[in-house]
Amino acid sequence: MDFEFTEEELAFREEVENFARSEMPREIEEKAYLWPGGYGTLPIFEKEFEEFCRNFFLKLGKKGWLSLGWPEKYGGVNSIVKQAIVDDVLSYHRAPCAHAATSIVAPTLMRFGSDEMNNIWMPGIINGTTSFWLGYSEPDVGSDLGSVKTTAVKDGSEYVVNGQKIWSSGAHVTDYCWLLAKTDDSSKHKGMSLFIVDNNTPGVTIKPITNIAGIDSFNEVFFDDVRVPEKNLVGEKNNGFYYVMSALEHERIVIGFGTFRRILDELTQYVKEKKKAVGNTREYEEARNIIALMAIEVEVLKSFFWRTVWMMDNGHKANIEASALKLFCSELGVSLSNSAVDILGLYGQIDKGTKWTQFGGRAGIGYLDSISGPIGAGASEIQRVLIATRGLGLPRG
Amino acid sequence: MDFEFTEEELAFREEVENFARSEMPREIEEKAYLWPGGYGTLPIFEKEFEEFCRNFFLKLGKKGWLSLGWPEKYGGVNSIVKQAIVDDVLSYHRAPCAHAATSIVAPTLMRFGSDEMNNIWMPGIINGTTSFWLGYSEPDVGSDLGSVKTTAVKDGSEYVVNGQKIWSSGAHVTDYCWLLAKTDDSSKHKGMSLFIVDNNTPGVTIKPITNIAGIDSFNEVFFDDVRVPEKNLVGEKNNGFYYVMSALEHERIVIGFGTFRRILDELTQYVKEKKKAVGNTREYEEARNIIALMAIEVEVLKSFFWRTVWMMDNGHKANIEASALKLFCSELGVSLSNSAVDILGLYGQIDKGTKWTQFGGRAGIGYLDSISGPIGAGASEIQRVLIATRGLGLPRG
Amino acid sequence: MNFALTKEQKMLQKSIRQYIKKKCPNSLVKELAASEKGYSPELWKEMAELGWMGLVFPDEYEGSNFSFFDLVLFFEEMGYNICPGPLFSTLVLSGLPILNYADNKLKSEILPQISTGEIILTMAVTEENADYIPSSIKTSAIKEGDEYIINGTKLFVNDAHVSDYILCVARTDETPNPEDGVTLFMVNAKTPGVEISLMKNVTLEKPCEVKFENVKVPAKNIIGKLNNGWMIVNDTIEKAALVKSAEMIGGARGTMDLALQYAKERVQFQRPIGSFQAVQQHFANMWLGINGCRDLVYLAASKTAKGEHAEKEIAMAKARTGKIFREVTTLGHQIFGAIGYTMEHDMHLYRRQALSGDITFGNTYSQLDKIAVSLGL
Amino acid sequence: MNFALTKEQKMLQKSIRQYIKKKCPNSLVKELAASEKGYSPELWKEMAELGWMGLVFPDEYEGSNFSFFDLVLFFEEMGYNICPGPLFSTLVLSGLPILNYADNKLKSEILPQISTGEIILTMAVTEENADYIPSSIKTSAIKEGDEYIINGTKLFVNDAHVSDYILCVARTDETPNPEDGVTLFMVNAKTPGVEISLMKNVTLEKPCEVKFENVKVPAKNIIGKLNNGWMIVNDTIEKAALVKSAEMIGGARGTMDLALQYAKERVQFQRPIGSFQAVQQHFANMWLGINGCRDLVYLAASKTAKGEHAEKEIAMAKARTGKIFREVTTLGHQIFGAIGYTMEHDMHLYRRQALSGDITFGNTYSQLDKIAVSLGL
Repeated sequence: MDFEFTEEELAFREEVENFARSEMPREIEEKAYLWPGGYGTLPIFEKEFEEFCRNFFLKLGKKGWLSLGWPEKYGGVNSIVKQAIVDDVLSYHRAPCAHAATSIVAPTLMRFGSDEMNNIWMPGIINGTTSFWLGYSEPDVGSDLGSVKTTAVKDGSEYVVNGQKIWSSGAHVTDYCWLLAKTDDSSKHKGMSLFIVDNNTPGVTIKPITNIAGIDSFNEVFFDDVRVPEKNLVGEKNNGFYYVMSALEHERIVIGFGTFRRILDELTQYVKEKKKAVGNTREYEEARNIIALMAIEVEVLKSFFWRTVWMMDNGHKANIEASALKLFCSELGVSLSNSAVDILGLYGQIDKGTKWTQFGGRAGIGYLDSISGPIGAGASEIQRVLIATRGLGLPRG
Repeated sequence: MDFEFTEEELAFREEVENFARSEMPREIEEKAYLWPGGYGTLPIFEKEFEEFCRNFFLKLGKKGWLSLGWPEKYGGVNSIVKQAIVDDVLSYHRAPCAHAATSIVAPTLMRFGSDEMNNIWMPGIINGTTSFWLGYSEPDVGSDLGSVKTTAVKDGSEYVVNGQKIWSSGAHVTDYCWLLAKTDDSSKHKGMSLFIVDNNTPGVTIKPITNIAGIDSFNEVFFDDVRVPEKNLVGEKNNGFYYVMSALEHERIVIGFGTFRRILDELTQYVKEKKKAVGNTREYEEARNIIALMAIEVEVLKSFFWRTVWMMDNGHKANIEASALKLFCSELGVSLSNSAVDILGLYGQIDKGTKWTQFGGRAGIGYLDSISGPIGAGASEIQRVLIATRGLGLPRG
Repeated sequence: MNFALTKEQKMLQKSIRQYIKKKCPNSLVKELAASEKGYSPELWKEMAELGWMGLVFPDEYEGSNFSFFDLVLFFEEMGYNICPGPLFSTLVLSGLPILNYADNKLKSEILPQISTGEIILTMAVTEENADYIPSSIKTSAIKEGDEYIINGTKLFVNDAHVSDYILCVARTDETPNPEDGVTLFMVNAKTPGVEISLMKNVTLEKPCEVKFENVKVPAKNIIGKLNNGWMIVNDTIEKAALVKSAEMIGGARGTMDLALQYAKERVQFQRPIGSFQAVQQHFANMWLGINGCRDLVYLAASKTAKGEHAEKEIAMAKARTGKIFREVTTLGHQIFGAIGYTMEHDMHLYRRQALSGDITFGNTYSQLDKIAVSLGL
Repeated sequence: MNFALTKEQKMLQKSIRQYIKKKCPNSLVKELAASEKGYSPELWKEMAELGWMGLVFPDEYEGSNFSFFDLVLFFEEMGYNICPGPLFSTLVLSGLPILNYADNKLKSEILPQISTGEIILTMAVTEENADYIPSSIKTSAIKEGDEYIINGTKLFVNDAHVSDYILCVARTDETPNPEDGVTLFMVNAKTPGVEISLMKNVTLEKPCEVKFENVKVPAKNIIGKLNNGWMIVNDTIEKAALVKSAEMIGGARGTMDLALQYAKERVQFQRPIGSFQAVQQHFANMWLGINGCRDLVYLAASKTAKGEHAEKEIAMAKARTGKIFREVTTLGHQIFGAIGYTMEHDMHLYRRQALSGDITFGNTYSQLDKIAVSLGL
């Protein structure tokens, strides 16, 4: 067993680190909250950062860093480890490094898309020009994707889409929808298909929703007689639910692992400075314990992360590990925010950008945002059921 | 709202305290582990303490302290508060103060038993001569009492009992079984009846089981053609399950609240002495926090306890509160034992009665015994479901 | 022993609950939280007319003569539906110390104005260290003739920006024991040299920085005695911690009730989500958490109302309630899922209340210290 | 990066697992735990013949030449099925320091005897304070000619009662920094003045009190250098903490597998209990707890095997594993209910292992201190 990066990987890490230092504006690094494990403070979902992110993705595309885990044919070097290094290093700097296009759309297209389709869509994803949002959730569909109601009805060489999506992260700052819609009413899970829909198609209305952290990160999206060309159907008709499930593993390794390291470092730094100012108080002793406990959990996440990455890189099935990674990551985001609030006390309520701001104003916002982790992208309770049933073979309830 | 005892109650507390000091042998007080919230270290279930307990119950009977909560007619003064004072004060001294006869049998008889039956059984319970064990659980019946298999078949003026009970706490040190048996196969919950069965009836075989703490606290009991006189049927035939459920509230307030206070006091004392010997170390600071947290939880238990007692004394339905009390009590027993082990370190493994013994050797035994709390007499998961469904009106799953 | 509330207390609870629900719906809460002022002067007037401003003052100050225990109940219900504003600062942080420690002249002057809703007050304790210990009081007050000159900066002073008076905790003497040189001054907020600015924050509170630059305060504005102010501050902060705990209990109850309604109605996988065991375990934990704190609060309130020392009981109540309210909102959010994560929904109001409640007047860890001390550790 | 074990490592795991399962069934574990000796001399001989006693010794000492990483894997599997005895004391607490720090003469004399299973050893570190810090070492060794005279009392010395040699940590000099005056002696357990008695305990271990009364030890029995022993002790305790963590992971896996089998078979309310959501949440938590610790252990083992400094990694592994193993047994008991609460059942063996594993070589809280130090706090 070997936990070290190869020489080449270390050199690559260094390269990414240098890139981040030169290309990530200090100002944005400070401004973005980016709470670990949360979904509401990601710069890629925020209008304020849209232009910056679009440019940054172009740079990443130019470097070839959006496709590292993929085969050469798709601009990659077949190294999910390298892709994870980019995630780790860039997210430490609160820089964008992945989005739905790279973590969901491309892996699905490469596996299930026709050559014709891939020739159209993959280049833009690889070079960072094309962005997507995920059109899965609906008002009455929470954890139960089987009950999607949006319909896509064939009409000549087009599909006509009607329905409503919600909680659509980044729909307002991206180009295309990766749409899950009902194409066959006679079956539940087997009656759904995936489509690519241009946000600018007539009949698509995108209304941002403000999240708990005060950020418009997600949207309600309405589809009124939206006509989608047949060639935008992904893979086989009625196979959409299966495609969605198959891609989960890929989504779940994009955890922004560096954000966890960053918060731990910053909080440790805060405690050190506080000690310098106030001395060796009981609060300091307590903060010291809290940080040691946090450090262990971040180290655990690190193992879960790299083991899952390594498994995927080496062709092992990792869906239980990916579920565990998602679950652990979400729960850790919550407990880190609790730790931060406990350590900061009254300063924990102060937002960023003031003279009293401590810890980048992240404690209070993290406390608000962190609750999105255990509820988003497969709630914690459901991940636990998955581990117990699929991972440990317990009978379904 | 008033959290204080009346003058009279305070005087009574004092009286019980004095009684405990004079009547509870110091040696037994030290020897009994009696971990709070556990079921396996109660002196009343231990052969070693049988004679002492029988004598002690006689003394309690003489004082009238076994029947305080009951009507005058049954030797009582209608004060569950006073009954709880006895529980609180005596359990602090690790003295017995209640058993199945007082917490289950008598409340059920008084409510559902015939005058004839009560005339036979109540006097012995009131004066402390008669003891019972509960014949509910069976090998394939854990939390699901509805599936009891032991049968009682009418034969002339007798019932013939066949079957097996298990986890029967104290069957080996008591006189009678409070037996739940199937009397009608056509219905599940409505086909069960309660009987009183003398342990000495031919066909009753009691085999002690050694528990995790090394104590024979419970038993397997076999019934082979055991003939029980018809007059020993409690209340109406086929109403047994309902009687069992009705009595739960009474059982659940017998929590030995004083044992929690005692453990907190002893652990606090241990930490003080350790500090005197070793000084103000980081371990001391940590122990200090642990004890403060424990003290809060013991205070919470105190509120749950007295509020439930008060409710019952004042004719309020308290079954949710009683469930909560049981749940909280069990879980607190576990967390107290974890705290004790964390504080004692290497000394936590040492048993009682040696020159290296600390904290009465209770940490290690408590750590073992405490797990019985959340599994016995209605597991924690089930208590939570009860609170959610009966207490908060959530639909059953 | 009596765990029941009196008929009058139940009526008080009911009237507050109904009034706040009607007059301060969550849409208004959000509006007020977003506004600079942070409260509604109309509501303020109405509440004064209802007799709430002088709830615990005697008749002579146009008060309503309720007990401290009733004040605790009052704020519990205020927390259930949430009503932002300087009520806590005025009644608890300022009204109580004036009532209990000021001289008759000051009381006669100030208390009736509180009762009638004419003035708003707050107390300025914390400074850069953001804690409630006497050695952290660096703001100084130096005597010059009949006046004191105050210099220093106070932080986290809720509602100072709308206050007419600020009770300022200042150092009047350098003593070996830092609590022996602290004095409490009532400062008119309009006095030259007082500079107030809002601190940008994420809760529903309005914390302010208050700078004192050569602020002149007449000696008669001392509350209690010279150099004897810390005892008053400590007593007030303890009571505030207790009342805040009650407010948090109310908030936690509000959270649970909100989630409960949803769990009964929301269907997933063809069943109400409240029928899933995992969800039921969450609710039982909420119930247990809340009810486990509630009597801690009532016990401490009952002792305090009788004038008994309740430092340990208050510390226990505050330590556990802050933690539990936060946990209850975490569970509540878990029940609601995405909808509860929006600004439009009401859940975040409780989530914010749990944060501000927990961190003010000493969070869990600082209360543990007090408990340990009371246990002789 | 490579998270896979080698074929040889997998074979090692498999052979240990199969051997222990067959030769040391839980009935024997209980028998051994109840016996005074606490181990089976027959098994001991067999294990020596399998090459396990000298697992990490080179050929010249009749060892099997495995790596430290393999030793960690070895003890993980030993923990899975549990096999009581002085293996840990002999291999880890004694074999390692002798191999790494003793002079060639001592090594040539002792290590082959360990490899062949002829001798049993243990290390005596802790005294009354029951911790692993140099200032707690009060046992003294005073030079007289070519010998040292040892006086003092050691506590919690596992397996001393069956040991041929005891590595005794003694103070040889009073220095400002207490770790500068500590020396490690190899003491023949039969030397006059050595008095050993079992400490009555509730785990499967056999902790002893070892009294040294004017015990004479030749100077050549010093392991390492005079006054330089603490470094060796510290290194050994760190490695022991790591190997113990591995053993605990094995035990936690054993617990989960035991409970898992039961949850699939046991029917309540007409369903296997493993189909209840509340039970499933428990199992997911066990899985997450265990797997979250396992790589911490492997990471620390991998660093240590390479000779790198791994103090922080070891502290993390030990801190978390001790806690998780205890929690996993709590959950395991919750699954089993009453049956798991009996002496007859196997659950309590794991429950006991979790206790002894957690408290030896520094429990969670003492490891946190090391982690904080390594973070610069």
